[in-house]
Amino acid sequence: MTVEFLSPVRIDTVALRRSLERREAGAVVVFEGMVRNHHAGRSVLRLEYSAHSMVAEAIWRDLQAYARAEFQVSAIRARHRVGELGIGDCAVWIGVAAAHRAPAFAACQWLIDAIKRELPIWKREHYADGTVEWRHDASAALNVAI
Amino acid sequence: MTVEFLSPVRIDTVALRRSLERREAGAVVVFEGMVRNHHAGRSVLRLEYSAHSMVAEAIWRDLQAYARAEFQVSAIRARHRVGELGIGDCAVWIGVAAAHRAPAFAACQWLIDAIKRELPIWKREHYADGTVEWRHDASAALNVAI
Amino acid sequence: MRVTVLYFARMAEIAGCANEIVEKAPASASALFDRVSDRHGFGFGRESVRVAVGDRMVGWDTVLRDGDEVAFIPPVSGG
Amino acid sequence: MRVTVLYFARMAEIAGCANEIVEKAPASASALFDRVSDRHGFGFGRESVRVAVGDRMVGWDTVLRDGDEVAFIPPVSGG
Repeated sequence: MTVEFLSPVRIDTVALRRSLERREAGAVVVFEGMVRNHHAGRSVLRLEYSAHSMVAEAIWRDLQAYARAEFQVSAIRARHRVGELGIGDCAVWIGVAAAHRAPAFAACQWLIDAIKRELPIWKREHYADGTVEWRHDASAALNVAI
Repeated sequence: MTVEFLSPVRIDTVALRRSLERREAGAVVVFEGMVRNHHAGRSVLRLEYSAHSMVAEAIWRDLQAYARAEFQVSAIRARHRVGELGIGDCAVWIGVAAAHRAPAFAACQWLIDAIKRELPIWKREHYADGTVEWRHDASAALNVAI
Repeated sequence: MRVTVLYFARMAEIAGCANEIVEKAPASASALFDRVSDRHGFGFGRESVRVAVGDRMVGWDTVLRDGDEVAFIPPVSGG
Repeated sequence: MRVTVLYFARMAEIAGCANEIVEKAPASASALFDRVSDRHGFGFGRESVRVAVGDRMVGWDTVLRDGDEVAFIPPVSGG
Protein backbone atom coordinates (compact mmCIF):
# COMPACT_ATOMS: atom_id res chain seq x y z
CA MET A 1 0.00 0.00 0.00
CA THR A 2 1.09 3.54 -0.71
CA VAL A 3 1.37 6.36 1.79
CA GLU A 4 -2.08 7.70 2.55
CA PHE A 5 -3.59 10.62 0.71
CA LEU A 6 -5.67 11.90 3.60
CA SER A 7 -3.77 13.51 6.45
CA PRO A 8 -5.20 14.22 9.91
CA VAL A 9 -2.14 16.35 10.71
CA ARG A 10 -0.47 19.40 9.12
CA ILE A 11 0.78 18.66 5.59
CA ASP A 12 4.58 18.69 5.43
CA THR A 13 4.87 20.59 2.15
CA VAL A 14 8.66 20.82 2.27
CA ALA A 15 9.09 17.04 2.61
CA LEU A 16 6.55 16.42 -0.16
CA ARG A 17 8.36 18.81 -2.48
CA ARG A 18 11.65 17.10 -1.72
CA SER A 19 10.17 13.69 -2.55
CA LEU A 20 9.53 14.95 -6.11
CA GLU A 21 13.24 15.43 -6.98
CA ARG A 22 14.05 13.69 -10.28
CA ARG A 23 17.25 14.23 -12.29
CA GLU A 24 15.33 13.98 -15.56
CA ALA A 25 12.60 16.41 -14.49
CA GLY A 26 12.92 19.95 -15.81
CA ALA A 27 9.61 21.17 -14.42
CA VAL A 28 7.77 20.94 -11.13
CA VAL A 29 4.29 22.41 -10.73
CA VAL A 30 2.72 22.60 -7.29
CA PHE A 31 -0.85 23.49 -6.37
CA GLU A 32 -1.72 24.36 -2.79
CA GLY A 33 -5.28 24.91 -1.68
CA MET A 34 -5.29 27.11 1.40
CA VAL A 35 -8.09 27.89 3.84
CA ARG A 36 -9.14 31.42 2.94
CA ASN A 37 -10.98 33.89 5.12
CA HIS A 38 -14.00 34.31 2.86
CA HIS A 39 -16.54 32.33 0.86
CA ALA A 40 -19.34 33.74 -1.30
CA GLY A 41 -19.00 37.14 0.38
CA ARG A 42 -19.10 35.71 3.93
CA SER A 43 -16.29 35.93 6.44
CA VAL A 44 -14.90 32.49 7.37
CA LEU A 45 -13.15 31.87 10.72
CA ARG A 46 -12.11 28.22 10.40
CA LEU A 47 -13.31 24.92 8.93
CA GLU A 48 -13.36 21.16 9.21
CA TYR A 49 -12.93 18.51 6.55
CA SER A 50 -14.61 15.12 6.77
CA ALA A 51 -14.14 12.25 4.30
CA HIS A 52 -15.19 8.73 3.42
CA SER A 53 -11.55 7.68 3.82
CA MET A 54 -11.65 4.24 2.23
CA VAL A 55 -13.38 5.49 -0.92
CA ALA A 56 -11.30 8.68 -1.09
CA GLU A 57 -8.02 6.70 -0.93
CA ALA A 58 -9.24 4.25 -3.58
CA ILE A 59 -10.39 6.98 -5.98
CA TRP A 60 -7.14 8.89 -5.43
CA ARG A 61 -5.17 5.80 -6.51
CA ASP A 62 -7.34 5.63 -9.66
CA LEU A 63 -6.86 9.34 -10.41
CA GLN A 64 -3.11 9.06 -9.97
CA ALA A 65 -2.91 6.03 -12.28
CA TYR A 66 -5.02 7.82 -14.87
CA ALA A 67 -2.83 10.95 -14.72
CA ARG A 68 0.36 8.90 -15.09
CA ALA A 69 -1.07 7.22 -18.19
CA GLU A 70 -2.52 10.38 -19.71
CA PHE A 71 0.26 12.94 -19.12
CA GLN A 72 4.04 12.69 -19.66
CA VAL A 73 5.01 13.06 -16.01
CA SER A 74 7.83 11.63 -13.86
CA ALA A 75 6.22 11.78 -10.41
CA ILE A 76 3.03 12.79 -8.61
CA ARG A 77 2.54 13.48 -4.90
CA ALA A 78 -0.55 14.76 -3.09
CA ARG A 79 -2.16 15.10 0.32
CA HIS A 80 -5.57 16.33 1.52
CA ARG A 81 -6.22 17.40 5.09
CA VAL A 82 -9.06 16.11 7.25
CA GLY A 83 -10.00 17.51 10.67
CA GLU A 84 -9.92 21.11 11.91
CA LEU A 85 -8.11 23.82 9.95
CA GLY A 86 -7.50 27.53 10.49
CA ILE A 87 -7.18 30.37 7.98
CA GLY A 88 -3.98 30.02 5.94
CA ASP A 89 -3.61 26.29 6.62
CA CYS A 90 -2.84 24.05 3.66
CA ALA A 91 -5.94 21.97 2.86
CA VAL A 92 -4.63 20.19 -0.23
CA TRP A 93 -1.17 19.88 -1.79
CA ILE A 94 -0.49 18.46 -5.26
CA GLY A 95 2.94 18.31 -6.87
CA VAL A 96 3.84 17.06 -10.34
CA ALA A 97 7.36 16.61 -11.78
CA ALA A 98 7.88 16.21 -15.53
CA ALA A 99 10.57 16.62 -18.17
CA HIS A 100 8.64 19.56 -19.66
CA ARG A 101 6.36 22.19 -18.20
CA ALA A 102 3.23 21.76 -20.33
CA PRO A 103 2.36 18.24 -19.05
CA ALA A 104 3.29 19.26 -15.49
CA PHE A 105 0.78 22.14 -15.57
CA ALA A 106 -1.86 20.05 -17.35
CA ALA A 107 -1.60 17.11 -14.93
CA CYS A 108 -1.60 19.32 -11.83
CA GLN A 109 -4.66 21.24 -12.97
CA TRP A 110 -6.46 18.06 -14.00
CA LEU A 111 -5.71 16.46 -10.62
CA ILE A 112 -7.06 19.31 -8.50
CA ASP A 113 -10.19 19.51 -10.68
CA ALA A 114 -10.70 15.74 -10.35
CA ILE A 115 -10.06 15.77 -6.58
CA LYS A 116 -12.64 18.52 -6.07
CA ARG A 117 -15.15 16.76 -8.30
CA GLU A 118 -14.69 13.08 -7.46
CA LEU A 119 -13.48 12.58 -3.91
CA PRO A 120 -15.94 12.06 -1.04
CA ILE A 121 -14.64 14.94 1.09
CA TRP A 122 -16.74 17.69 2.67
CA LYS A 123 -15.94 20.97 4.34
CA ARG A 124 -17.85 22.54 7.19
CA GLU A 125 -17.36 26.27 7.40
CA HIS A 126 -17.56 28.33 10.60
CA TYR A 127 -18.64 31.85 9.69
CA ALA A 128 -18.00 35.09 11.56
CA ASP A 129 -21.77 35.48 12.13
CA GLY A 130 -21.75 32.32 14.28
CA THR A 131 -23.36 29.97 11.78
CA VAL A 132 -21.78 26.67 10.80
CA GLU A 133 -22.57 24.93 7.51
CA TRP A 134 -21.61 21.80 5.66
CA ARG A 135 -20.94 22.77 2.07
CA HIS A 136 -22.61 20.69 -0.61
CA ASP A 137 -21.74 22.53 -3.80
CA ALA A 138 -24.28 22.07 -6.55
CA SER A 139 -21.60 22.08 -9.24
CA ALA A 140 -19.87 19.16 -7.53
CA ALA A 141 -22.98 17.01 -7.81
CA LEU A 142 -22.31 16.21 -11.44
CA ASN A 143 -20.87 12.75 -11.68
CA VAL A 144 -18.36 13.18 -14.47
CA ALA A 145 -16.68 9.96 -15.49
CA ILE A 146 -12.89 10.13 -15.58
CA MET B 1 13.22 49.45 -6.13
CA THR B 2 11.92 45.93 -5.68
CA VAL B 3 13.97 42.90 -4.74
CA GLU B 4 15.87 41.68 -7.77
CA PHE B 5 14.57 38.98 -10.06
CA LEU B 6 17.95 37.60 -11.03
CA SER B 7 19.80 35.67 -8.35
CA PRO B 8 23.51 34.77 -8.48
CA VAL B 9 23.01 32.43 -5.51
CA ARG B 10 20.77 29.44 -4.77
CA ILE B 11 17.06 30.37 -4.85
CA ASP B 12 15.52 30.16 -1.37
CA THR B 13 12.27 28.50 -2.44
CA VAL B 14 10.96 28.07 1.11
CA ALA B 15 11.32 31.77 1.91
CA LEU B 16 9.73 32.74 -1.41
CA ARG B 17 6.79 30.44 -0.76
CA ARG B 18 6.36 31.92 2.72
CA SER B 19 6.30 35.45 1.29
CA LEU B 20 3.17 34.49 -0.69
CA GLU B 21 0.99 33.91 2.40
CA ARG B 22 -2.28 35.86 2.07
CA ARG B 23 -5.36 35.31 4.27
CA GLU B 24 -7.66 35.92 1.31
CA ALA B 25 -5.79 33.54 -1.01
CA GLY B 26 -7.32 30.09 -1.46
CA ALA B 27 -4.89 28.95 -4.13
CA VAL B 28 -1.15 29.02 -4.62
CA VAL B 29 0.42 27.71 -7.82
CA VAL B 30 4.19 27.34 -8.03
CA PHE B 31 6.31 26.57 -11.08
CA GLU B 32 9.91 25.47 -10.66
CA GLY B 33 12.22 25.03 -13.60
CA MET B 34 14.98 22.61 -12.65
CA VAL B 35 18.23 21.80 -14.43
CA ARG B 36 17.59 18.42 -15.99
CA ASN B 37 20.18 15.87 -17.11
CA HIS B 38 19.18 15.82 -20.78
CA HIS B 39 18.36 18.10 -23.72
CA ALA B 40 17.31 17.01 -27.20
CA GLY B 41 18.59 13.49 -26.54
CA ARG B 42 21.99 14.63 -25.24
CA SER B 43 23.26 14.07 -21.73
CA VAL B 44 23.79 17.34 -19.82
CA LEU B 45 26.28 17.61 -16.91
CA ARG B 46 25.77 21.22 -15.79
CA LEU B 47 25.03 24.66 -17.18
CA GLU B 48 25.51 28.39 -16.82
CA TYR B 49 23.02 31.20 -17.20
CA SER B 50 24.01 34.66 -18.40
CA ALA B 51 21.70 37.67 -18.65
CA HIS B 52 21.44 41.30 -19.66
CA SER B 53 20.52 42.12 -16.07
CA MET B 54 19.26 45.68 -16.47
CA VAL B 55 16.91 44.75 -19.32
CA ALA B 56 15.82 41.48 -17.69
CA GLU B 57 14.87 43.25 -14.45
CA ALA B 58 12.98 45.96 -16.35
CA ILE B 59 11.04 43.50 -18.51
CA TRP B 60 10.27 41.37 -15.44
CA ARG B 61 8.69 44.42 -13.76
CA ASP B 62 6.59 44.95 -16.92
CA LEU B 63 5.51 41.29 -17.05
CA GLN B 64 4.55 41.32 -13.37
CA ALA B 65 2.49 44.51 -13.81
CA TYR B 66 0.78 43.04 -16.85
CA ALA B 67 -0.06 39.80 -15.00
CA ARG B 68 -1.47 41.70 -12.01
CA ALA B 69 -3.72 43.69 -14.35
CA GLU B 70 -4.77 40.73 -16.49
CA PHE B 71 -5.37 37.99 -13.88
CA GLN B 72 -7.26 38.09 -10.56
CA VAL B 73 -4.25 37.39 -8.35
CA SER B 74 -3.20 38.49 -4.84
CA ALA B 75 0.57 38.16 -5.08
CA ILE B 76 3.35 37.18 -7.47
CA ARG B 77 6.96 36.24 -6.63
CA ALA B 78 9.70 35.00 -8.94
CA ARG B 79 13.45 34.46 -9.22
CA HIS B 80 15.76 33.34 -12.04
CA ARG B 81 19.26 32.06 -11.42
CA VAL B 82 22.36 33.32 -13.16
CA GLY B 83 25.82 31.71 -12.90
CA GLU B 84 26.76 28.05 -12.65
CA LEU B 85 24.13 25.38 -11.89
CA GLY B 86 24.20 21.61 -11.44
CA ILE B 87 21.61 18.95 -12.27
CA GLY B 88 18.56 19.29 -10.02
CA ASP B 89 19.24 22.95 -9.14
CA CYS B 90 16.34 25.35 -9.32
CA ALA B 91 16.83 27.63 -12.35
CA VAL B 92 13.58 29.58 -12.11
CA TRP B 93 10.87 29.82 -9.43
CA ILE B 94 7.47 31.46 -9.96
CA GLY B 95 4.72 31.55 -7.34
CA VAL B 96 1.23 33.03 -7.68
CA ALA B 97 -1.37 33.40 -4.91
CA ALA B 98 -5.02 34.06 -5.76
CA ALA B 99 -8.48 33.71 -4.25
CA HIS B 100 -9.31 31.01 -6.82
CA ARG B 101 -7.25 28.38 -8.60
CA ALA B 102 -8.04 29.15 -12.26
CA PRO B 103 -6.36 32.60 -12.32
CA ALA B 104 -3.45 31.26 -10.24
CA PHE B 105 -2.77 28.53 -12.82
CA ALA B 106 -3.32 30.89 -15.77
CA ALA B 107 -1.03 33.62 -14.41
CA CYS B 108 1.74 31.18 -13.44
CA GLN B 109 1.71 29.52 -16.86
CA TRP B 110 1.59 32.87 -18.66
CA LEU B 111 4.54 34.16 -16.60
CA ILE B 112 6.85 31.22 -17.31
CA ASP B 113 5.97 31.36 -21.02
CA ALA B 114 6.65 35.12 -21.07
CA ILE B 115 9.91 34.77 -19.10
CA LYS B 116 11.19 32.14 -21.53
CA ARG B 117 10.15 34.20 -24.54
CA GLU B 118 10.96 37.78 -23.51
CA LEU B 119 13.82 37.94 -21.05
CA PRO B 120 17.42 38.37 -22.26
CA ILE B 121 18.77 35.28 -20.49
CA TRP B 122 20.87 32.53 -22.08
CA LYS B 123 21.95 29.10 -20.99
CA ARG B 124 25.23 27.42 -21.85
CA GLU B 125 25.05 23.66 -21.60
CA HIS B 126 27.98 21.38 -20.79
CA TYR B 127 27.36 18.00 -22.39
CA ALA B 128 28.69 14.58 -21.38
CA ASP B 129 30.61 14.37 -24.70
CA GLY B 130 32.76 17.36 -23.63
CA THR B 131 31.14 19.98 -25.84
CA VAL B 132 29.82 23.26 -24.48
CA GLU B 133 27.16 25.28 -26.28
CA TRP B 134 25.23 28.48 -25.82
CA ARG B 135 21.62 27.76 -26.59
CA HIS B 136 19.84 30.12 -28.96
CA ASP B 137 16.48 28.48 -29.47
CA ALA B 138 14.88 29.30 -32.80
CA SER B 139 11.40 29.36 -31.32
CA ALA B 140 12.48 32.03 -28.84
CA ALA B 141 13.51 34.36 -31.67
CA LEU B 142 9.92 35.37 -32.34
CA ASN B 143 9.33 38.76 -30.83
CA VAL B 144 5.80 38.39 -29.50
CA ALA B 145 4.39 41.58 -28.01
CA ILE B 146 2.93 41.17 -24.52
CA MET C 1 -30.40 -9.19 4.47
CA ARG C 2 -28.57 -6.73 6.68
CA VAL C 3 -26.36 -3.85 5.52
CA THR C 4 -24.49 -1.00 7.18
CA VAL C 5 -25.27 2.47 5.83
CA LEU C 6 -22.77 5.32 6.20
CA TYR C 7 -23.73 9.00 6.30
CA PHE C 8 -21.52 12.04 5.88
CA ALA C 9 -21.62 15.79 6.38
CA ARG C 10 -25.14 17.27 6.29
CA MET C 11 -26.68 13.81 5.84
CA ALA C 12 -24.99 12.59 9.05
CA GLU C 13 -26.19 15.74 10.80
CA ILE C 14 -29.80 15.10 9.72
CA ALA C 15 -29.67 11.35 10.46
CA GLY C 16 -28.09 12.08 13.84
CA CYS C 17 -25.53 9.34 13.25
CA ALA C 18 -22.57 8.47 11.03
CA ASN C 19 -23.80 4.93 10.37
CA GLU C 20 -26.69 2.61 11.05
CA ILE C 21 -27.57 -0.99 10.41
CA VAL C 22 -30.57 -1.63 8.18
CA GLU C 23 -32.25 -5.00 8.64
CA LYS C 24 -34.36 -6.55 5.86
CA ALA C 25 -32.65 -4.21 3.43
CA PRO C 26 -34.05 -3.95 -0.10
CA ALA C 27 -32.12 -5.57 -2.93
CA SER C 28 -30.89 -2.47 -4.75
CA ALA C 29 -28.88 0.60 -3.72
CA SER C 30 -31.59 2.89 -5.06
CA ALA C 31 -34.35 1.21 -3.04
CA LEU C 32 -32.16 1.40 0.06
CA PHE C 33 -31.63 5.12 -0.52
CA ASP C 34 -35.37 5.67 -0.91
CA ARG C 35 -36.02 3.82 2.33
CA VAL C 36 -33.51 5.74 4.47
CA SER C 37 -34.47 9.02 2.78
CA ASP C 38 -38.11 8.47 3.73
CA ARG C 39 -37.08 7.77 7.30
CA HIS C 40 -34.66 10.70 7.79
CA GLY C 41 -35.87 13.29 5.26
CA PHE C 42 -32.40 14.17 3.94
CA GLY C 43 -33.59 16.65 1.33
CA PHE C 44 -31.04 15.37 -1.19
CA GLY C 45 -32.53 13.93 -4.37
CA ARG C 46 -30.98 10.83 -5.90
CA GLU C 47 -29.81 12.93 -8.88
CA SER C 48 -27.38 14.79 -6.55
CA VAL C 49 -26.20 11.79 -4.51
CA ARG C 50 -23.74 9.03 -5.42
CA VAL C 51 -23.41 5.61 -3.85
CA ALA C 52 -20.40 3.54 -2.80
CA VAL C 53 -20.28 -0.11 -1.71
CA GLY C 54 -17.10 -0.90 0.19
CA ASP C 55 -14.33 1.21 -1.41
CA ARG C 56 -15.97 1.46 -4.83
CA MET C 57 -18.42 3.90 -6.42
CA VAL C 58 -21.25 1.91 -7.97
CA GLY C 59 -24.39 2.49 -10.02
CA TRP C 60 -27.82 2.90 -8.42
CA ASP C 61 -29.01 -0.45 -9.84
CA THR C 62 -26.25 -2.34 -7.99
CA VAL C 63 -27.60 -5.41 -6.19
CA LEU C 64 -26.68 -5.43 -2.51
CA ARG C 65 -25.37 -8.39 -0.55
CA ASP C 66 -25.67 -9.30 3.09
CA GLY C 67 -23.00 -7.48 5.12
CA ASP C 68 -22.37 -4.73 2.54
CA GLU C 69 -21.21 -1.34 3.73
CA VAL C 70 -23.18 1.20 1.69
CA ALA C 71 -22.29 4.91 1.68
CA PHE C 72 -24.48 7.66 0.27
CA ILE C 73 -22.34 10.52 -0.98
CA PRO C 74 -24.02 13.94 -1.07
CA PRO C 75 -22.45 16.71 -3.22
CA VAL C 76 -18.79 17.00 -2.25
CA SER C 77 -16.79 20.10 -1.28
CA GLY C 78 -13.19 18.96 -0.88
CA GLY C 79 -10.11 20.74 -2.18
CA MET D 1 28.89 59.92 -32.03
CA ARG D 2 30.15 57.21 -29.72
CA VAL D 3 28.12 54.30 -28.30
CA THR D 4 28.84 51.25 -26.18
CA VAL D 5 27.71 47.94 -27.68
CA LEU D 6 26.98 44.93 -25.45
CA TYR D 7 27.25 41.31 -26.59
CA PHE D 8 25.90 38.18 -24.90
CA ALA D 9 26.22 34.41 -25.11
CA ARG D 10 27.34 33.14 -28.53
CA MET D 11 27.68 36.71 -29.84
CA ALA D 12 30.10 37.58 -27.01
CA GLU D 13 32.02 34.39 -27.73
CA ILE D 14 32.37 35.32 -31.43
CA ALA D 15 33.19 38.99 -30.75
CA GLY D 16 35.72 37.92 -28.13
CA CYS D 17 34.35 40.54 -25.75
CA ALA D 18 31.24 41.42 -23.73
CA ASN D 19 31.26 45.08 -24.84
CA GLU D 20 33.05 47.48 -27.08
CA ILE D 21 32.98 51.17 -27.87
CA VAL D 22 32.03 52.14 -31.42
CA GLU D 23 33.25 55.55 -32.55
CA LYS D 24 31.51 57.42 -35.38
CA ALA D 25 28.51 55.15 -34.86
CA PRO D 26 25.73 55.24 -37.48
CA ALA D 27 22.46 56.96 -36.58
CA SER D 28 20.15 53.92 -36.34
CA ALA D 29 20.24 50.68 -34.34
CA SER D 30 19.89 48.65 -37.53
CA ALA D 31 22.86 50.33 -39.23
CA LEU D 32 24.93 49.80 -36.08
CA PHE D 33 24.00 46.10 -36.08
CA ASP D 34 24.99 45.78 -39.73
CA ARG D 35 28.34 47.43 -39.03
CA VAL D 36 29.31 45.22 -36.05
CA SER D 37 27.93 42.13 -37.82
CA ASP D 38 30.18 42.82 -40.81
CA ARG D 39 33.15 43.20 -38.51
CA HIS D 40 32.55 40.11 -36.31
CA GLY D 41 30.55 37.79 -38.58
CA PHE D 42 28.01 36.81 -35.89
CA GLY D 43 25.91 34.60 -38.14
CA PHE D 44 22.69 35.93 -36.59
CA GLY D 45 20.35 37.68 -39.01
CA ARG D 46 18.52 40.81 -37.89
CA GLU D 47 15.23 38.85 -38.02
CA SER D 48 16.39 36.72 -35.08
CA VAL D 49 18.00 39.48 -33.01
CA ARG D 50 16.39 42.17 -30.85
CA VAL D 51 17.89 45.42 -29.70
CA ALA D 52 17.86 47.26 -26.36
CA VAL D 53 18.99 50.79 -25.58
CA GLY D 54 19.65 51.26 -21.88
CA ASP D 55 17.04 49.12 -20.05
CA ARG D 56 14.45 49.21 -22.85
CA MET D 57 13.75 47.04 -25.87
CA VAL D 58 13.45 49.29 -28.91
CA GLY D 59 12.67 49.04 -32.62
CA TRP D 60 15.38 48.69 -35.27
CA ASP D 61 14.69 52.19 -36.60
CA THR D 62 15.47 53.79 -33.24
CA VAL D 63 17.78 56.81 -33.61
CA LEU D 64 20.85 56.51 -31.41
CA ARG D 65 22.35 59.24 -29.23
CA ASP D 66 25.87 59.88 -28.12
CA GLY D 67 26.69 57.78 -25.04
CA ASP D 68 23.94 55.18 -25.61
CA GLU D 69 24.45 51.65 -24.36
CA VAL D 70 23.16 49.39 -27.13
CA ALA D 71 22.64 45.65 -26.59
CA PHE D 72 22.01 43.13 -29.35
CA ILE D 73 19.90 40.25 -28.04
CA PRO D 74 20.27 36.96 -29.91
CA PRO D 75 17.55 34.26 -29.45
CA VAL D 76 17.09 33.71 -25.72
CA SER D 77 17.12 30.45 -23.76
CA GLY D 78 16.21 31.35 -20.18
CA GLY D 79 13.78 29.52 -17.94
